[in-house]
Formats: sequence, C-alpha cells, structure tokens
Amino acid sequence: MTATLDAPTPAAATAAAALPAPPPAYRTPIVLAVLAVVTAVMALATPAGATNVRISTNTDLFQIPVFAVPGRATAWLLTVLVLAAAAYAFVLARGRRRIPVWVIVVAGVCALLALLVLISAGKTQVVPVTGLLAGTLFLATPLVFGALSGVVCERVGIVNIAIEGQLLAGAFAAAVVASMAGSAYVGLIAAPLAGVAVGALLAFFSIRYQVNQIIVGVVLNVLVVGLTSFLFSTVLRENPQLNSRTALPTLPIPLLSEIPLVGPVLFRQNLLVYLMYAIVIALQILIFRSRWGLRLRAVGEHPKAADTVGIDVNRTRWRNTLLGGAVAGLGGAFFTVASGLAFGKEMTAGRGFIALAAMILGRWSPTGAVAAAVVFGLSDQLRILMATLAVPVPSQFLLMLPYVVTILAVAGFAGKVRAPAAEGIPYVK
Amino acid sequence: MRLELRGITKRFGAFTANDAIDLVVEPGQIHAILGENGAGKSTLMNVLYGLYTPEEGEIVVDGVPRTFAGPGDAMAAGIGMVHQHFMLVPVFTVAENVVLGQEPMARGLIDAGSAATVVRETAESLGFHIDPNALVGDLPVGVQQRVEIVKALSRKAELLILDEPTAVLTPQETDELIEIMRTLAASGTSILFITHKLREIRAVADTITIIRHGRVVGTAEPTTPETELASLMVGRSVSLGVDRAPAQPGEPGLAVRGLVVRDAHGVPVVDDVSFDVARGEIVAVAGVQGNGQTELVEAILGVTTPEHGSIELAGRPIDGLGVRDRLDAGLAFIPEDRSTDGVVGEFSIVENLVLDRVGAAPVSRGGALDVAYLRRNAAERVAEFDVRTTSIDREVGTLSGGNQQKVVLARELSRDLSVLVASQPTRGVDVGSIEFLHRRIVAERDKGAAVLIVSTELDEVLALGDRIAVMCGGRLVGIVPGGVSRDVLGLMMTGMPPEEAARQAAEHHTLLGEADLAAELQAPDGEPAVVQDGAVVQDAAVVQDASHESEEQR
Amino acid sequence: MTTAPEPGGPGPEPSTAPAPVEPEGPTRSESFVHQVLSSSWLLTLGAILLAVILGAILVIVTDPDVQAAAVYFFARPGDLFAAAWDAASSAYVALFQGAVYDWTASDPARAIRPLTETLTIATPLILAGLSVGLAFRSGLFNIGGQGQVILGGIVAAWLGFQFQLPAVLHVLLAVLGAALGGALWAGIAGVLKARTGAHEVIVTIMLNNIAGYLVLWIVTTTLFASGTPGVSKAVHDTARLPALLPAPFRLHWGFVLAIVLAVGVWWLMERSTLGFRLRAVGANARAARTAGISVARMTIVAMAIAGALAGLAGASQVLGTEGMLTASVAGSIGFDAITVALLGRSRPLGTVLAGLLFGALSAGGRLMQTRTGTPLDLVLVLQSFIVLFIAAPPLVRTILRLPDPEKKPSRKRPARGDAPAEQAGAVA
Amino acid sequence: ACGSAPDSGSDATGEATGGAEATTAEAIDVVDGFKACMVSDAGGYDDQSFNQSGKEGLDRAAADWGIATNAVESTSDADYGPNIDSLIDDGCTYIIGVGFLLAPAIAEAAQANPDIEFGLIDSALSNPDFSPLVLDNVKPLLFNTAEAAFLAGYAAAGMTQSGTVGTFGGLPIDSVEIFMDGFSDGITQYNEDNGASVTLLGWDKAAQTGSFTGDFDNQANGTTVTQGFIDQGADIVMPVAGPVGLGAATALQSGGGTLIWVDSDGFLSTDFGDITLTSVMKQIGQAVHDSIKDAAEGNFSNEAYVGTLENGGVGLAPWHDFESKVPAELSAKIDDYKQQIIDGTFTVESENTP
Ligand SMILES: Nc1ncnc2c1ncn2[C@@H]1O[C@H](COP(=O)(O)OP(=O)(O)OP(=O)(O)O)[C@@H](O)[C@H]1O
Ligand SMILES: Nc1ncnc2c1ncn2[C@@H]1O[C@H](COP(=O)(O)OP(=O)(O)OP(=O)(O)O)[C@@H](O)[C@H]1O
Ligand SMILES: [Mg+2]
Ligand SMILES: [Mg+2]
Repeated sequence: MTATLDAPTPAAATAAAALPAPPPAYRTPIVLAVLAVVTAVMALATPAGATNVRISTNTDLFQIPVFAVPGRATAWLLTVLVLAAAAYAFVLARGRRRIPVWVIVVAGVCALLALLVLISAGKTQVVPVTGLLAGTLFLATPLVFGALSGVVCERVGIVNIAIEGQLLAGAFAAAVVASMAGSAYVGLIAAPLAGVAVGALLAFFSIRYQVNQIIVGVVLNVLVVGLTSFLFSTVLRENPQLNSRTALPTLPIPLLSEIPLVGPVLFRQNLLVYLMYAIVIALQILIFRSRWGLRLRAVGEHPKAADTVGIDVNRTRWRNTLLGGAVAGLGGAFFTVASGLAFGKEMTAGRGFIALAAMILGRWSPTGAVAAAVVFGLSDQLRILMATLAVPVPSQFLLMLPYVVTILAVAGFAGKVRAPAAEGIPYVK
Repeated sequence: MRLELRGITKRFGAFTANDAIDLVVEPGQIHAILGENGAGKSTLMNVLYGLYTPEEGEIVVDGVPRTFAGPGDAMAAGIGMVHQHFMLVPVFTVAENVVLGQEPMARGLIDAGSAATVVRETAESLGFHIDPNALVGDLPVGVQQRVEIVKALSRKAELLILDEPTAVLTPQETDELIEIMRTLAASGTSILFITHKLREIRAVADTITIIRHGRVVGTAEPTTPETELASLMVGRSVSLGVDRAPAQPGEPGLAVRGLVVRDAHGVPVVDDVSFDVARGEIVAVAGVQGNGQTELVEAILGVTTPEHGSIELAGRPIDGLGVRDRLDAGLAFIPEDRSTDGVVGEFSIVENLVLDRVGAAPVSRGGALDVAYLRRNAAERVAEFDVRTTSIDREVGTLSGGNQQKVVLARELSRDLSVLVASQPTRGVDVGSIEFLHRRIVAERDKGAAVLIVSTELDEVLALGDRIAVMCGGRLVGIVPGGVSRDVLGLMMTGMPPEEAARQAAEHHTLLGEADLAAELQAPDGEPAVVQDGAVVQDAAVVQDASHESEEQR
Repeated sequence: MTTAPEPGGPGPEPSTAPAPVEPEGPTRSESFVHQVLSSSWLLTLGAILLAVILGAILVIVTDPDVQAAAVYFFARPGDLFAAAWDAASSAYVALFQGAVYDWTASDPARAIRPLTETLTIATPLILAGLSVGLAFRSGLFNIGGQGQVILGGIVAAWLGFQFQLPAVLHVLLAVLGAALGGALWAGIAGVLKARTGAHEVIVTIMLNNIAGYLVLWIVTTTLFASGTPGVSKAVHDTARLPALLPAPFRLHWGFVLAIVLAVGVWWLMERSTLGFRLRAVGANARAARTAGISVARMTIVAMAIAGALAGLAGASQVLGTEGMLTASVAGSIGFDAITVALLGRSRPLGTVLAGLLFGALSAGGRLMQTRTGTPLDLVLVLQSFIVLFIAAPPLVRTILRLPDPEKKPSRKRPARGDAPAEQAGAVA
Repeated sequence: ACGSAPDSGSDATGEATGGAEATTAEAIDVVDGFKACMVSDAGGYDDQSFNQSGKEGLDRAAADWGIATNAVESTSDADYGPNIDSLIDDGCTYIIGVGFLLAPAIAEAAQANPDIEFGLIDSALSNPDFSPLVLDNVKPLLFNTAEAAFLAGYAAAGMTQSGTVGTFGGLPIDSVEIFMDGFSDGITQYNEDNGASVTLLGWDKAAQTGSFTGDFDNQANGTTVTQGFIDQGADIVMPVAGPVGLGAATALQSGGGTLIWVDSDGFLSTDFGDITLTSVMKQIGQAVHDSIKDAAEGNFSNEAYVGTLENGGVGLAPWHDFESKVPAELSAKIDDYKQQIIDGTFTVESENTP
C-alpha cells in the first residue's frame, strides 16, 4: 500500500475496526439499559402538567382536535418501553441471537419522545406531531438520496466520499437547467446527470487509474465546491436569469393524503419525494433479490469470484458508480427545485457527509439508510422544537444535538458494522 | 470434450510462468497435472479458463480453436473450474453462489426456488446433499468445495478443472472426492486434476503431465513408479524426512487446561481442550482446516479470549496477559496465514525481522530504533535462513511466499523462546525450503523448546510430531504417538476415537492407502517408501538416497 | 517458489551462503533511483501544468470580455484570442505575483512580501497536513482536523490571555496547551474507535460540527469575549509566537515550529519504536496484533498525536498570525490539510512541499482576486485538479505524451491493485 | 448587432471610466489618486445580506462619481489581514471592512498605515479592556438596527392573526441577535399598549437564546425552522439569516404566512414580494456610498457614523402590497414610535448593539 499514497483503504480500516477481540455480545443491551436509565431520569425531571399534542394540520379533511397528554405518566410509560426493549435485548444476547434493528429503533425513538415530553410538559405551546414528522422527512430527504448513492457505490466496491459533491452538483444543475427551461421538472432530469458526471470522474480515476478512492472522493468534493462557487460568482452573478427560483409543485395523492397523521406527512409531497419512496423500495428489493443486485454485491464482496463466473467486474463498477452518482445528483435537486429555491454557494452545507454517516449507520442497506437519516432528521427537528419551546440552553448547544446523537448512535449501536469486503480495493486481474 | 492446448506461453513481465505448454485431454479422461509449488499449474489453468490471456499458443476445443476473452467464454465452451482458492462469496447462500452469473429469473427477480432446485439436483446427481440456503461462509471447507463443483457442473461443464482440490480434505473426504471424479468421468466429463501429491495421482489419474518451471517435462501413466514421477517433478531428489533423534521430553513447557473458545454466534469452536507439551518435545496437531486449530493457537497467543480454561507457559499461568507479555514470556508464534498475520507486506525485511520485539534492547533504546542493529540483524538472519532477496531493504510483500515464511521463522526463531507455536509452518513453501525449515524446528526442540505444530498436511504432522493430537469440531479427539498410520489419523480427523480408528483402519484401507500398498508392491527395489526414525517420507519428494544422506550426516 | 531456474543448475539447493538474488520487484533503494529516473518532478510539473490549463479554460469561458468577443468571433477572431489570453494570463500573473515575488510592487519589502505570506499561510496547512498524514499512515482517516484546530485555538487563546507569564514560558505553555486540546478532542474519536469500533470518519465529522458550535459559544462567554463581538480577547504578547521578520511581514516562529515538527514526525515515524508500531498497525493491523502491538492503543495514540499536530495549527493561527481567537479560526484548514496530506503522500517532506504549494495558491489567489477580480474559488479548482493528476501519473503521461519509465525491464508486481499510484513519486 | 464587431476605437478599457452613465448624482471633486476599496467578511458578496449591500454602495459610488474601486472577498477569518494588505498594495486609499469580524484586522492595518483611511461596518474598535479605541484614520459605520427591528416587531404584533410570530437567526452572533432583540421589544411594547398577548417564538431576549439554523448556507434549514413556527401557529416570521431566509420564505408562502425581511427591502430584493409585510432595512449601501463621498472629497473624519431612524440609516421598508391591509391606526402608531425614537423620548436597548 506504500503505493497508494498511504491512505488506508477502507478494508484496512475496517479490519482494524473489527480487531479488538470479539466485542462483548452484551454491548447493545447495556447501551439500551443506559438509555433506559437516561429516560428514567428525564421522566423524573418532567414537570407536572400536560403536553399539548396536535396531530392534524389545518388542511386535513378529518380534524382531530389538540389533545393533552399527561406529561409524567407518558414519560414513565416511555421509560418502561425502553426498559422492555433493553430486557428483550438481554434475553436475545444471552441466547446469542441477533438483536433486530427495530428494537434499537423503538428504544431510541421512545427516548427521544421522552425528551420531547420533558421539554413540552406544562407548556402552553403544542407539540405538532405532524409538523415534526413532516420536518423530519424534509430534512431526511437529501440524506436518504445521498446515503442510497453511497449504498449502491459501496456495495459494488467503490467508496463514495464524493456524495457531498454529487449533491451540490445536482443542486446546481437542477437550478440552472430548470431556470433555463422554465420548468422545475426539467431540473429533475439535469440533477442526476450532474451527479453522473461527478460519478464518472470518481469511476474514471478510481477504476481506470486505480487512484485511492478516498482521495478521489475528497478531492471531487473540493472540485465541485470550487466549480459551482466559481460559476456562481461569475456566470450566474452576471446572468441572474440563469438562477431563478423554480419550484416543484406539491402533488397530494388523493385519499392517501387524507389519512390522519401520516397522510399529510407522506402523501402531500412533490415528485422528488415520491421518487425517493420509489427508489428506496426499488433498491431494497433489487439489491437483495434481483440479478443486478446479486451481481452488484458479488462484485463488491469478492470481485474475483464474480469474474470467474463471467461478470465483468470493472464494467459493473463503472455502471453502478454512475448510477450512484445519479441518485445523489437527483437528491441534490432537493436543495433547489424541490425546495423552491435558487442555487446558493455551498448550499449543501455538509449534508453529504451526514449522508455518508447515515449509510454506515444503516449498515449499507437502503432501509437502514432511511432509518438512520430519519434519526438524524428527527434529532434535528427536536432541537428546532426545543429552541421554539424556549428551552433554557444556549443555542449553540442545541445546534450540536444532532451531531451528538449521531456519535452516540454510532458508538453505541453501530460499532461492529461490516463494509462490503472488496470496498476500496481496485480490481486488477 | 476433447481439449488441446498448443504451445501456451504466459509471461508476467519478464517472468515466464508457462513456457510453450502442450496438452491433450480426451473425453471422459482424468488427466492429472503434477508439479511442485510455483511450477505454473494454476497459471495454465487460469489461461485455459480465460482469466489470463496467453502471450502465445492456442486452445482447441473439440477441434475448434477458441480464444477466451474471459471466464464467460470459457464457460460457454463447456469448461468449468474449481479454483485453488475458492471463488465463493462468503456472505451469499449456496444457491446464490451457484447461480451467480446465470441466474434463473421469475417476474424480474431471481427465482430462488429454481436456484435451490438446481443446487439440490446437481448435488444429488453426484451423490451428496447440500442445503441451498446455507451461507457459504458458515460451511466447512470440504462442503464449500462441493459447492464449487456443483457450481461448475450446473453450468454444464464438460471439462472440469480441479486445482489442488485435496489440500483441504481429510483422507476420507478425499476418497469421496475421488468417487465423485470417477462418477463424472464415467458420464463423459473430462477432468483436469492438479496436484503435487503423487499418491492421489496414482489413485485416480488416467494420464499424467508433469510441469516444472513452467515447462512440460514429461508425461506418465499412473503405473509409473513414484520415484520417477518425483524426480521429474522436482528435478532432483530431496529428502523430506527429517532426520532426528527421539524426543527427550523435559519440564512442562506449554499446558492447556479445559480451554473453551466460542465464536460470535456462541458456538464453541474450541471445546474443552486440554494437553501438555513438554520442553524438548514436538506435539503436532492434525485436523482438517476449520476444526478449531486456528482459535486454539489464537487463544494461546492471546488475541482471542477463551471463555473457560487456562494456559500455562513454563509452569506460569498467562491467562491475564496480553499478547505482548506472552511474547515476552518466551512464546514464539508463527501464524498460519503469513501474509495477513505474519508480516507487514509494506515493511522491509529489516523491519519485519524485528516486528515483535521493537520495544526492547537491542532493537531500540529510549524509544529510538537502533538502525545499525536492525540492519546487522537483518543481514545475519537473511544469511542464516537463506532468504532469497536482492536486498534486505526490499518490501516483504514483494518476496515469494516461501521467502516470506522464512522471514517469519527467522524472526521468531532468533528470539529467546521457551515455547514455539507454529501454524502451517511450511504452507506454500517449496520442497527444498520445507526440508530446511523442518530441520530448524527440530533444532529448536533439541535446544529445549516446547513445540506445538498445527498443520493440515498429514505429511508434515507425521514428519515432525513426536506426539500427534487430532482435532475435530473443536474437540481434541485424541493424542497418539508419532508415526501412526495415515488412515488412523484420517479416521480420527472425522472424530473417531483413536482405538476405534485403529481398528477400522486395519479393516479397510482408503483408496489412497490401497494405492500406497499397490505402489509398495510395484516399487522397483521393493523398498518401502516410508519411514526412517519414525518420520514419514513426504510423498511429493521421494527419498532415493536416504542412505547416502544419513551417511553424510554421520 | 519464485526463483527462476538457474540454467542447467541443480535447482535451489538449501545453502547457508549469502542470499542469492531474486530477480523480481524493486528494492527500496532501487525504487528511489527509479523514482528519480522516472522524473517524478517532471510528472509533478506536468500535473500542475494540466491543472493550470484547465483553470485557464474555466477563467476564459466565464470571462465577460471573452464572451463579448465570442459573439463576433467570425467577424474578428483575433479579438477572441486576445481576450482569452488576456483573461487567463493576467489571472495567473497576478497569482504568481501574489505567491512568490511581485515585481510591480512599490518597494522592495512589498515585492518579497508575497513569499513570506505564502510561508505564513502554509504554516497551519503543514501542521494540519502532518496530522492527517500521520493518521493515514497509522490506518486512520482523520477528517477531524477542523475540530482539532478549533480546540487547539481555544486552549491557546485561553492560556494566552488568561495568564501572565514570562515570555518564553508563556508561549511554550500556550503551544503545549493547544497540542493537548487538539489531542484530547481527537482522542475522543480514537477512544470510540478503539473501544466500540465507531468509524473514525463519522465521529470526526460530527466532532467538527460540534467544535464549530462550541467555539461560536465560547467567544460569547464573559471569559473570552472582548469588546469586539465574535472575537476573543487578544493573547498577551508574551504568549505570541514571535515574528521572524519585522513588520509588515507576518511570518512568525510558527513556521519554524512546523518545519521542526515535520522533521520530528519523520523521526517519530521512521526512527522511533512508537512510529514503527503506528506504521505497522496502519499497514497491517492483524500482523501488528500478532506481533504483540495493541491495535486499540495505537489507534488512540495515533489520533491523539494527530490531534496534537492539528491543535498546533490552531495555535499557529491564534498565537502567531492572528493574536486572538475568532469563531472561524479554523477557516478551512482542517479540510485543506486532507488534500495537502494526500498530495504529500503522507510523508513529512511531501507534506511540507504540498503545504507550501497550497499556501502559494491561496496567497496568490488573494492578489489574483484583488487585481483581476477572478473569484478565489478558482484556487479550489486548481488544487483539486493538481491532486487528481498527481495521483494518476499514467493519465498525465498519456496527455502530455511523456515516456513511461515503467517500460523498462522490471517485473511488475503481481496484482496488488495499487501499483499505478505507486509512481506518484515525490511530490510538489 | 449579432456578429458585428464593435468599432475598434472603444474597447474594453473604456469601461473603467464608465461614470458617464451616472445621471442622478452630481459631480464631485475627487482627490487625486483616490481609490475606494472593500473587503467582505467570510460570507462573501453574494450573501444577500450586508456584504452585498456594502458592495452595492461601493458600486454605486463608482458609477456616480467614476472613482476607482476594488472589492475583494474573504473566504475565512484568516483572509482579512492579507486581503486588506493586498488592497493597500493595490493603491487603495480608503478601505472599508464589512462586518465586525474585520475589526481587529482593520485596527492593525490602520495603525500600520496611518496615511490610509479605513471604514468599518457594524463595529467600533475597542481595546482589550473593552474601552473604545479611537484611531484617526478609522471611521466606524454603525447601525442601530434594533430601532428599526422594534418597529417591525410592533408591526408584526399588530398584523398577526394568530397571535404568534417568530424569528430565527443563522448563527447566534451579535449582528443577528440585535435584530431579534429589537423585534422582541416591539412585540412586548405592542402587548403592553394593547393589552394583547402576542407571543414570539424563536427568541428569548432575557435569556439570549433562541432558534438558529446553524449556518448561512443551508436554506432548507430555514424552511424547517419556519415550518416549526407555523406548526406552533405563527403567521409572521422574520428570518435573520441571509440566504437561509429564502428557505423561510418558501415555507411561509406555502403555509399562508407573511415574511419580514431584513437588511434590504425584501419586496425589491427577493422573489417573495407578495408575502413580504415589510423589511428591517439597514442602509449599509447608503452609508458606504456617503462615506466614500466624504473621503473622496478629502473630508474623511474618524467620527462614527451611526445609522438610526433619525438619519435614515436604518428604517422600516414601505408596506408595498400590504399598504391596504395594514390598519391605519397601526401604521400611525408605528410612525408615532418612530418619531419618539427619533426624538429620543423612547429608546430601544439591546445588549448586542455595537
Ligand atoms: N499474477 C501474477 N503476477 C506475477 N507472477 C505470478 C502471478 N501469478 C503467478 N505468478 C508466478 O507464476 C509462478 C507460477 O504460479 P502458479 O500459481 O501457476 O503456481 P502453481 O503451480 O499453481 O503453484 P502452487 O502449487 O503453489 O499452487 C509463480 O512463481 C508465481 O509467483
Ligand atoms: N505492545 C504494545 N502495544 C501498544 N503500545 C505499546 C506496546 N508496548 C509499548 N507500547 C507503547 O509504547 C510506549 C513505549 O513502550 P515500550 O515499553 O516498548 O518502550 P520501549 O520502546 O521499550 O522504550 P525503552 O526501550 O526506552 O523502554 C509505551 O509507553 C506504550 O504506550
Ligand atoms: Mg496453484
Ligand atoms: Mg449576544
């Protein structure tokens, strides 16, 4: 590896990660138990009084009035749930069985809800559940796209650090092309193409020239920031009509969008979000059950084995790196046309890196990535709500919340993740 | 299928791995290719399978010259291959591995049902059963090999290449494989069978081609005397029987008591193992790969934490100690996989030779490496262990496997040691070096070290072990004196207790055992090609002038 | 067995004679000669040239004058070329003047000032680049330079303004404190990785964000706040890294510190037992573990040392260049450092040279912006192209039609996958 | 004109003296060699906020009087000193730093170059012991933004249907919080005057904590924070977050809310004129323009310029589309407060005032 500029290949990195003797099987239960204790403390601290909850929006067909939930009781109920999850995990661990992800998710969500109750009990403000969920989905959308891109690329063995660059390129292309065409939908075509362009550079350097993939990814991010900012300061500044505001219209799905709670959240969205649902579902099925997915995973796990059954490893990698680029590029459209905004310098603001974290946290699976993105979005929403409810904590510390939650999640639950075995290693016959 | 290779030449840079090789395989024939490590067998097969493009030469299938751009073309031409290093994706199921590249489809997705059927039916036609839904990574190597065979045959292979298929099998499993090969040959499938084990060839081959240094050096019939095959293969006569005095066991060196190691799923992979190795004695652990030997030695080294049991080094319990302290306490360790565990490929020979003793004088003082000492040490060790290299500064990763192994041994054997634990000490090492390395290990014994050897090669176990322990399924099946018959060891490797194994072995021989007997009868001078001081002569390199050599040593 | 057959010889007899030669693979000394021969300098120059050309194209196509001239290209094509040449050359001339020597400056001090600016800007880049490089070689990808710089800056500032101490002592204390601050911050990632396997990439990214908000808060606290919002109290003069040259030059002892530390890191990695262990873990963690090196401990140690180096980059800013702490003390040092380390192939010398190149580009970029109005972002584009091209020498050779030094009779290494990058050569 | 070349007499260099098109401004006597220059803070000139306003002032000065100008952008705090320096190098005689973050760099440069004049937007200089630092060649350009924000808060309180309004910032820094302080005070005053109970979301003046999106880049965060306010019933929101405010505008647009813009007149400078109730204007551009005029004529003084309601340096933008919807008495009351503030009979206080 002296040859590769000494950057560690992720394989080396994961090998090191896996090293410290088999981690105790009780880790997850212990972490859950700690979480239960934390939840109990929050329950203790919950002030008397009720939390006002609203679960419908003004435009719903069926209006459900705001109702009050007893704060302390709810907090204790949530504590019991977390405890139950921890206990169940202990039982599973003793039997040396795998602890399913949903147990962790349930416990995590309950703990977050307890925090929510803690900050809202006894206050006049309502807890707008629908709004929280909608906001979560909104914040999670670009992360999901980015993480899915990572899943596709890394499953085929190419480390994609360039997600940030792909999102940004997508955002740029969507805004500019939509402005030129006068239609936001055209932006949805341009965005993935821009992502593909970045993906092509990634593939070109890492497959054709076997440059360390982490290097290429890091550098591509810099390149895209440089290019888009340069063009923004030159061409777009002189031609504002190239960067005007175009918005994807909201397309409520009849009937579905009227379901209380979930309807407005999930089915009163624009095309990009519906595309996201479709892509998540499609990838989850195709990666694990289709011919394409089987070959994709084979190439990422054991390229030589794939080669010996006649699969062209590097072509497979090329194609899927481009596909991954397209997915992230499409996600970039979120920042501009899907949000009804013009392009702004560096407007992705590091979301690509969070998406990378979501992918790892989600263990390289589409649904896992969604779950991780939702956790991140939810904790972001929570801190927004905390600020709105005037929780007496310096704003700077509230801003840290999602990042702290991510570290806790990674350290507490996702430590022992296994990347595709051949990830980051160029294939040479 | 009738296959003909004409003048195949394959070079890697300036190095010619295959030099104008000609070969003909008739339909239904079992054609053995014999050659020592590095002779170019795998390279030739990879050319035939389309993985490498030859610089020169022609592949003719049923009279039609073909060019293979990749394995896809080779498979389409009816060629299947079971690789020396299995080409299976460990995280896939058996069925997924088998259908990969030719997936049966139903409604746009892979038809899992018919994939499973393919596996079941192909396996049954060969007379065994495989669970199509098992994860390949969870299967024993013997079964993985069957998956490979099923994979090749499910692609309608008419010519099957088996690259050193027996290296990972017990003698009994080898028997079963030979049965499978015969079944296949009888149904018209041609087989190219690669090995460097003479006994196997005699048992199964119809015809033999011998390769040395990338060239065909001769063809032979199975009836050709072993001696002749051996000298063709090696180009000279070598003794691998280590000439050694009987062991003189002294004080306790290594003691293992009730050791239990569990894997991540909680399955015990080392199950209540106890044994002692005295100083001045070699205990060899035999067993098929994956029966707990790896975990056993890892527990001794301290990289795996056992659940129960204790380990003593020279009478001192070391259970609480880390790897560093165990090494300092006089443990020398040779890992089974040198390239991943034994050496740092990017480090120079100089650095690798001190990898596990950088912290102490004379290698370093006050946290600073003594570069002069490092270089002097390297020059000495390289000379002593005959490491073939252009320079002591060369990256170890660029050395051949055998030379890498010598670096590991040179490092470990140059320390003050009371216990030597060596896993597969000569795996992939050329015949000449094996001899040398074995002598060095015996020398350590004679200096008073307690030596534990783990090997999947029965030849090695028999050559070195003063006592032989056999492991199966994580349990210690029994410990028998050195020099017991292979058939007994083979049966013990299946888990049969020693007495029972001895009884059964006496009743009927394995195919290989029979072949051995046949060869003994045939041997020109009637001299049995076996024993000398309780050590067994390695089949691969037959002793012709043992007497001569003993003379020399006197 | 890889020994080539000796013609007619008896084959490889075991012998205790001095080792015969194996005809494969380059040795280290060979590969050094080989690298020189393969004119890696030429390749590096080529890579920079290509990046410059691509940058020029970008400048040209976005230049309004050029666009104006393009409209009537067929009427008077000369205008287009003149405008294009003008746009690109003026930008690069200004870049050079801003980075090295400005022959148009009014007085001699101003003329050579650009070079000192380059060194000043390079200082934190070199320090943080050493940090990333050391982590790389220990098998860790430290994206957390940003956060570590910030923590170093915070501690340096606090020690710098809070205490009254004699000059040398004070600056030493502040510098060491900064190193400790960075080390502890990075140590979080190291400990989490060693204890729980948490991927250091994720953890360091998150720590960057957290540190960013932390410093934002800290400059508002009464302890730190000065009369000027968003800016901490100035550190005492006793805690400042002394200037190397009189005003108006800004170059300070931080640069010397960076160079000394580059040598120090070289010694640590190449000559010390600790560095040996770190490299062993980075190159092959399993073999290191088997050899009794604690991978977990080395992970923590590597992150801590890397953090200390990055923290010193913060100290260089706070105690040297700026004299106080601001919320964006880290600028983009932590991220630029990754590219610097990659370009420098994680070796101290390479990192110093790469840091100087980046320092030059950013110093020059400012003058380029002032003189020609070309956005600073062009520098980012140049930087990324340079790194990409240097990482892919065959590409540069193909484009520039340079001869391939590989084509001499030396056996290529077997498929280890990373061979092509090998020739990246000494850099910058 | 397509395809035909301009006649060779006038080429690109003619543009530099392009003052010809300045029609509105009367000519002034420019000191020889005068050159006005500007350094942005790390936000850059495209921040749709104060850097941009400052640059507009500079550009307008160039157009009006044909003076030479230069503007450089900083990408990080480390750039300020060197950028100022490169401008000195470039022959600038009057250099304006945009934003309080430039204060230390300006102070240093001013002391080192006593013959060059400096302007500093949004901050005065101070000594380490918090005492003000007055330099002969530095003119602080300050804005009592809280005064205008107060009026906006009053207006918002008067206009809200739901009784809830919101505000949020990009990052918790003083130049942002000063808007939020004034806004908060305006609402409190309205409640006092009218016995109303309009609540403000997103800023607690006493505790100095509130809602922030975390940066000035990610506009999507503006959308979510605003959506959170809307979910709490807010119908008027004042984002103080540069471009991130545009994210707030999209949320308000789809949620039927109303926007209060800051810095510039949002009715004119954004695409969201139809939902913009008013804007808290900080006439940075005007202040820059005027200070350049003084300096260009040789009348530079180091006296701080403080933009107030009185001198029009800060102000509330016209109602534009909302003209008809704002009740006359509310409008009158706001004018009344404006007058009181100008008279000095009423003061708006913020701990974040520069
Ligand atoms: N990809 C490669 N590049 C360079 N040299 C190679 C490559 N593959 C094999 N070699 C060399 O070619 C020679 C023949 O190797 P090959 O694997 O064919 O031997 P083999 O006969 O199969 O040996 P074994 O019994 O150990 O499997 C060896 O010296 C090996 O080092
Ligand atoms: N096995 C090990 N694994 C990881 N780190 C180690 C190991 N042994 C020592 N270290 C670390 O390296 C440092 C030096 O350790 P060591 O005791 O080997 O010193 P040394 O190199 O022998 O120096 P000296 O020869 O001067 O005593 C120790 O402080 C410890 O942190
Ligand atoms: Mg082979
Ligand atoms: Mg404040």
